[in-house]
Amino acid sequence: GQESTDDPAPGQAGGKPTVCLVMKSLANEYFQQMQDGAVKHVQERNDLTLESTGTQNETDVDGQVALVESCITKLARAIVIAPADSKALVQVVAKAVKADIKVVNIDVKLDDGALQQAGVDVPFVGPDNRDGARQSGKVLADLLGRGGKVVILEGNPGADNATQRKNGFNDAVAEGGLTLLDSKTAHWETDEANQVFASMLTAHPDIQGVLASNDSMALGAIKVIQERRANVKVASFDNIPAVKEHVQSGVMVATLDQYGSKQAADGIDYAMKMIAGETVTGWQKTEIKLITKDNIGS
Amino acid sequence: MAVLEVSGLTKRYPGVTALDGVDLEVRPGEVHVLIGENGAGKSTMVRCLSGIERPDAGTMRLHGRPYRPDTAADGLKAGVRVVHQELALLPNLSVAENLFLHHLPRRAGVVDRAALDRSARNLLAEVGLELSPRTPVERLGIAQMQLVEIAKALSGQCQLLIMDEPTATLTPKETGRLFEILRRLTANGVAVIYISHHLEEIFEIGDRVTVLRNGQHVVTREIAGLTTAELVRFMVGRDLAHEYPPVRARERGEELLRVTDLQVTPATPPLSLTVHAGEVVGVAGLVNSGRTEAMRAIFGADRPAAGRVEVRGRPVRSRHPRAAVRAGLSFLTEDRKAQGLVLDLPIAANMSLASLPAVSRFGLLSRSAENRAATRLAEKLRVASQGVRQHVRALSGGNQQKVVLGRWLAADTDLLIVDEPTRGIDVGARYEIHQLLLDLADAGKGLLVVSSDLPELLGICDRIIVFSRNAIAGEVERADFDAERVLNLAYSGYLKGVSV
Amino acid sequence: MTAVTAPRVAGGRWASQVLGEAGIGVALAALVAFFLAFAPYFGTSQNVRDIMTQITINTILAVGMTFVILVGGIDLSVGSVIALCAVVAGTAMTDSGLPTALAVPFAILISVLIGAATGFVNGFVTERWVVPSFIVTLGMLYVARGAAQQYTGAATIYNLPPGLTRFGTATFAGLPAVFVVAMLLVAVAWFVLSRTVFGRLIYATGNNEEAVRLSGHRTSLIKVACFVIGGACVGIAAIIYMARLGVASPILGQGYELNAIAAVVIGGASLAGGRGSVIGTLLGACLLGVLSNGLNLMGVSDFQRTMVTGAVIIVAVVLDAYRRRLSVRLS
Amino acid sequence: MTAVTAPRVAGGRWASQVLGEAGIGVALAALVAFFLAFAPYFGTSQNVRDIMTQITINTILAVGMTFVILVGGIDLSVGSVIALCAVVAGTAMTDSGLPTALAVPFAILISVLIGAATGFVNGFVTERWVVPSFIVTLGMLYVARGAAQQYTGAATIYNLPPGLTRFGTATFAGLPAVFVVAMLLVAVAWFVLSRTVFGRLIYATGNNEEAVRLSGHRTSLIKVACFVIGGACVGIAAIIYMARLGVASPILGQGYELNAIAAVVIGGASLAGGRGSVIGTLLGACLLGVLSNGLNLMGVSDFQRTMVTGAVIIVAVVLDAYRRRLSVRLS
Ligand SMILES: Nc1ncnc2c1ncn2[C@@H]1O[C@H](COP(=O)(O)OP(=O)(O)OP(=O)(O)O)[C@@H](O)[C@H]1O
Ligand SMILES: Nc1ncnc2c1ncn2[C@@H]1O[C@H](COP(=O)(O)OP(=O)(O)OP(=O)(O)O)[C@@H](O)[C@H]1O
Ligand SMILES: [Mg+2]
Ligand SMILES: [Mg+2]
Repeated sequence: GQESTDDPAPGQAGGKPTVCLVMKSLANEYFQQMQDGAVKHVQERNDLTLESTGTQNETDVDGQVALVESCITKLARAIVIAPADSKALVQVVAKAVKADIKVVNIDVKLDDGALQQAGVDVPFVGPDNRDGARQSGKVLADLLGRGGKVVILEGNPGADNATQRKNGFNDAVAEGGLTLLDSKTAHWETDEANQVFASMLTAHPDIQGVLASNDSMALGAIKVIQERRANVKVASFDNIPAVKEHVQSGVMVATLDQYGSKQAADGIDYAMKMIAGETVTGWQKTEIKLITKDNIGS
Repeated sequence: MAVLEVSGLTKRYPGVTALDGVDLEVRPGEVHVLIGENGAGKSTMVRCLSGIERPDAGTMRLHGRPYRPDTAADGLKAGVRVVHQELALLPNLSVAENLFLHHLPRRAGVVDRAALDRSARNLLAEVGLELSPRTPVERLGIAQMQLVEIAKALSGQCQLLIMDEPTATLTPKETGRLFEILRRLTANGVAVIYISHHLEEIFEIGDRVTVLRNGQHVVTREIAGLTTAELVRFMVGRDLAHEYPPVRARERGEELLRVTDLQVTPATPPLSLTVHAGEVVGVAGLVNSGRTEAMRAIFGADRPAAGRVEVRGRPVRSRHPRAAVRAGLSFLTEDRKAQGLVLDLPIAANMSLASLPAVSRFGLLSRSAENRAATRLAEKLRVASQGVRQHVRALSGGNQQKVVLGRWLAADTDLLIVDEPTRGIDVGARYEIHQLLLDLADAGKGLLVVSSDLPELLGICDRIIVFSRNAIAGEVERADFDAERVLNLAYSGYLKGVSV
Repeated sequence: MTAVTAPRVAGGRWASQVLGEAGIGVALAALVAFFLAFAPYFGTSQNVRDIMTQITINTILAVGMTFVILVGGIDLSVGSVIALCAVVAGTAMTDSGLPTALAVPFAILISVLIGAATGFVNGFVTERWVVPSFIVTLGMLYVARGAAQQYTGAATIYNLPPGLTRFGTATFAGLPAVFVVAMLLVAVAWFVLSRTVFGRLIYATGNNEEAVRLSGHRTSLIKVACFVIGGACVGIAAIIYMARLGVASPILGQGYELNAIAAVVIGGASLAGGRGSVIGTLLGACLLGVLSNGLNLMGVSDFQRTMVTGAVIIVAVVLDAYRRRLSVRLS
Repeated sequence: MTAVTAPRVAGGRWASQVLGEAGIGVALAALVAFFLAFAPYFGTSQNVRDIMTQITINTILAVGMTFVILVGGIDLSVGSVIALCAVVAGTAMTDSGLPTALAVPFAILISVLIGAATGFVNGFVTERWVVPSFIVTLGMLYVARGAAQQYTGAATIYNLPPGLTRFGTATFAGLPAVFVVAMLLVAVAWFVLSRTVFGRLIYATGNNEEAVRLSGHRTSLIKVACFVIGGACVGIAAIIYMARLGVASPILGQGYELNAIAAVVIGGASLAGGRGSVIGTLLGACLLGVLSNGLNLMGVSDFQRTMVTGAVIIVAVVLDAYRRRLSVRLS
């Protein structure tokens, strides 16, 4: 999904400005959707050339730095970036800003302190992960009632969205008066979540709910629940197609759609505004939507 | 005062006492010969003296001072230099670096290449190797490697020089050269421990001899006044009537192997030879005369550049050993460790490797059949071991050689190519191996025997093909056997313009 | 026995035998004892079944890896190849339009074939051009991963046939069915390696290839066959993965290669080839599985768990090396 | 003495020499030519500087890895150790309260020491108990990663001294300063390996350890020293990482070990030890860096990029093997 620049005019292909979309691993379904949405949107707009790339895996920080460097070398007019790390990308983003390239941050917010230290200000277009997790968790809390016993499956330790979702779940736990029995990482992975949750359930047979930081991990946990015919409900995050059946069947009481496909498109819109001379700063929140049995359709 | 006094030296390995309270005294300026059957404990003694192995009991004194080396470094520091039975060279490194590995000439940690080359050239000249010091060792033939090994031991100061079968792969010329060097060293007071299975060498170079049997000290004697027969009796505990088995007249049968215009490389001359059923054909030549390369090419171990190999009139088309084996060829390699043995498998598995169909059915191995076959062979070859499931790694050098030979006996092919078959084998066992080869010939098999031991070839062959400078310089029939004649042919290729 | 030299038979032969065969078993036993004492619920039958299920995939991969390592090779591509097998076979199951009874066997066949094919490529390139398998399979790691992603466009495949996923949770004589499959594979591999001519040639080739070649065997063929076997095992593991988790995604399997290799090496195999056993591999996989499960149960924090895992791996091989030398001395 | 041993006179020695030394250079040149033709901006000076910066870390790691691999070892822990070095040194810089002029050298020292210490542990355990370095360093991979995470509680350290990050973007004679550091390291390593006695002993030990021991050297010491050097290089790379990216995070460096090993092996080293050169390693690192950069510039899709990377790695070693045999035949 990229149009290459045949025209060597710097940053302008056929008179259209070149915008780089730099993603995390496209092997992740979520980012794939994001990219597809962006490509479609750009076709509709038809006033820019999009070059989109992603890293080999989600933690490939310096791979992503190299991608941004290539964008700078290619003299792109703007860069829309979903950073693999909220701090490690700041230095190269600052380099881009200083090269007079407009930068829009999507998906995970670059760290404010780090941005400040680097002396740059980059607008953020993205969802409120914490609030989303809180909403998802609240559905579970309402269902279980006060004192309901739950566990959290966390994403990669240190990853920003993982931290925020965990915080959001914790908010829901506190607000709903739930009892948190355990909270562990399964590194976003189905297989690991399956193993980790199996042990959790062995150690705490009275678990009533799981707060999973993404759907892949939720799938691993649901397997255990089905296998042991346990009465455990899951609240999750991402809304990938694979969880639909589980939402319908009622095992998964909630997941959260953050409209990834729209996020990059929005980011591109802002980037174009900035190219046109507008000043954009701060957090432009994007839409999130709680998905439950009631609104998932069939 | 003795250079070395050893008393009560004992070394046990799992299941075996390799040295059992052995005493040894070596005087300055003498060549002290150590002999014994395969597995008698000679190399174990060497390993203890050089610091590679720690003895379980006993004491060693060097120049009257207690000597307890923990590592090879300690041995070297004490002035003990060793040529081990197995080559210990670094194939990727140059000859010069190998020679001086123990102490590379350096200036501030940096290798002084000029000095290295200079010293290396001197050493090489001393042992008669005409090689560039920068040649990587992996390019050398096994005999050249052996000479490098010897040269290595001669570099630097030494009080006690130990040589464990240094001449096993050498021809008389190099051996003679080595003896000159040894005489020069002993004249300067250096003591030498010399191990060999070649009894004639012992009489030529040795002053005193110590005989080991089953890890025990049998006798120590002045060599002057000893006879070969006495020596053999000390070694094997019985009399050996003859050095070589009697040669019976045999019918020369059908032609088994015909090699026509075989070129090992595009640059080497074409070779042609034939071997008939019931015939023992020797292959003589000087070190690096190209015998091993020719045999490898015949067997398909290396791809020949040109030429035809026919077995029983049918061409062997493929250039893989598999085709050769299927056509009925066997090949005993000269380098048992690199090309022969599977060190971490038992004796039985090594012996069955070329005859697996015989000990299996539908691809399933029958261990009992394998063990039976191996036991039979091991008895025939008198392999000293703790049984056929013992790993080959723990065997003595000579016994390892017997195991590889056993593999090809088990394969029972029509034609055997054996390259240095008795390398490192004791006199008693050598007689048996010769007998075995002749028995095979009696049974109608053809044999191609490569050996650097000319008396051996003269003793058992019907015909000797002589290699010189990668070409066949001539053939000698049994009726015309004469050492001088063979040697003249062997030198012919190197003496340009001189008529033979 | 060919007693030319009377061998002095030493005692302790039996002790050495037991210790030698047990291999890493001692470390495993110690670990189990520790967790029985300190990890709650560790010994419950539910948890034992969990462990069995959890080690299944790594065991299957490690069995295949044993063949590769025995001939002196290594296969870094298994983590990617399992993803490739899974997405292709998963798509075949969900999209082929065949009835489940046909679609599943068909998918299994495809998975095993793809695994075997990548194994063949790995082995062939390694042998034909005499390059290190480390680097060839590293290349394959990337190729297979990219191919898996390209094939599904990063999408996770779900709604797999219920027949398959039921098998993933089924039990057989009280044991998880997938575990039984792994044990069958272990048994077959053990038989092949220790009782057949092919197995003998594998050990011999890993030990001294030149000697085997000169004995008239096609060592290249043997080595390529081992890579193919390794690949086929990956194909089987891919099916088990889907049966167990009900999904297949192109990012699955990252790092599986290191786990499989670790199991083989902890099980006593030599990376230089020629030494190792499938029983050792099984014990190695058990050790890793028990460790991870026990630490999870003890509620050790993620970071500490990572550290402890590393430390136990090191201590286990050190203990094993110690024990091995001890058993040699005893014999 | 007459030539009883007839040495082969070799023709074409020179040609073989050149081809042999060039090593993977031919494949690299082909790749560069390809990208010059098809990847826009590839040849711009900006991009050349980009490439230099991008290969710096892998080059430094690979130089250290060359030492380890030359003695027949392998170090899988570099990816984790670089993280450990970075977070500890990063913390030292930000929290030590020392003025920048002191804090930075102090942190460099700490980083190198930690790297060297883990290298020592790797080497020591490997040698002392005669266990495969593969498994020891795999254990260290986990231990160091866990320790790094534990140390910062998974937090990323960022406000590093501006002096350091300025160095990360500084140029020296038109070249990125960090790249100059890497080249200096390459030069030193080249000198040590090819000119010093220690270097000869490294090659010799990798070649035939037993023979070197018989020559009276303590091969264990040599091998441990190589692990320590490898570790120290990781410590240096950690500093470069921080200078370049301005952060230190406990999850950085995942998979770096495979890249470093790949560079060394593509550069012609043998994993069995005894063969390889630091120039080859540099070329290997360049090949990987150029490949990744060129594909980025060409805008190849990620999945295809992954596949192409794998394919090029394989093709490069196959070409190299081909060429090497050609050069042997010429000689
Ligand atoms: N590492 C070992 N482990 C077990 N047994 C060993 C080991 N090395 C040698 N032996 C045994 O010790 C005995 C003596 O072996 P040694 O190598 O000293 O014999 P040798 O006299 O040198 O024989 P040869 O003439 O064949 O070289 C043999 O029985 C051999 O099997
Ligand atoms: N691997 C090799 N590379 C290059 N040259 C070699 C190699 N091996 C042997 N040669 C050379 O080939 C020639 C013939 O060696 P070959 O081993 O066939 O001799 P040989 O008559 O069997 O002698 P011996 O076995 O006693 O060394 C020698 O000049 C030797 O240096
Ligand atoms: Mg011996
Ligand atoms: Mg020869």
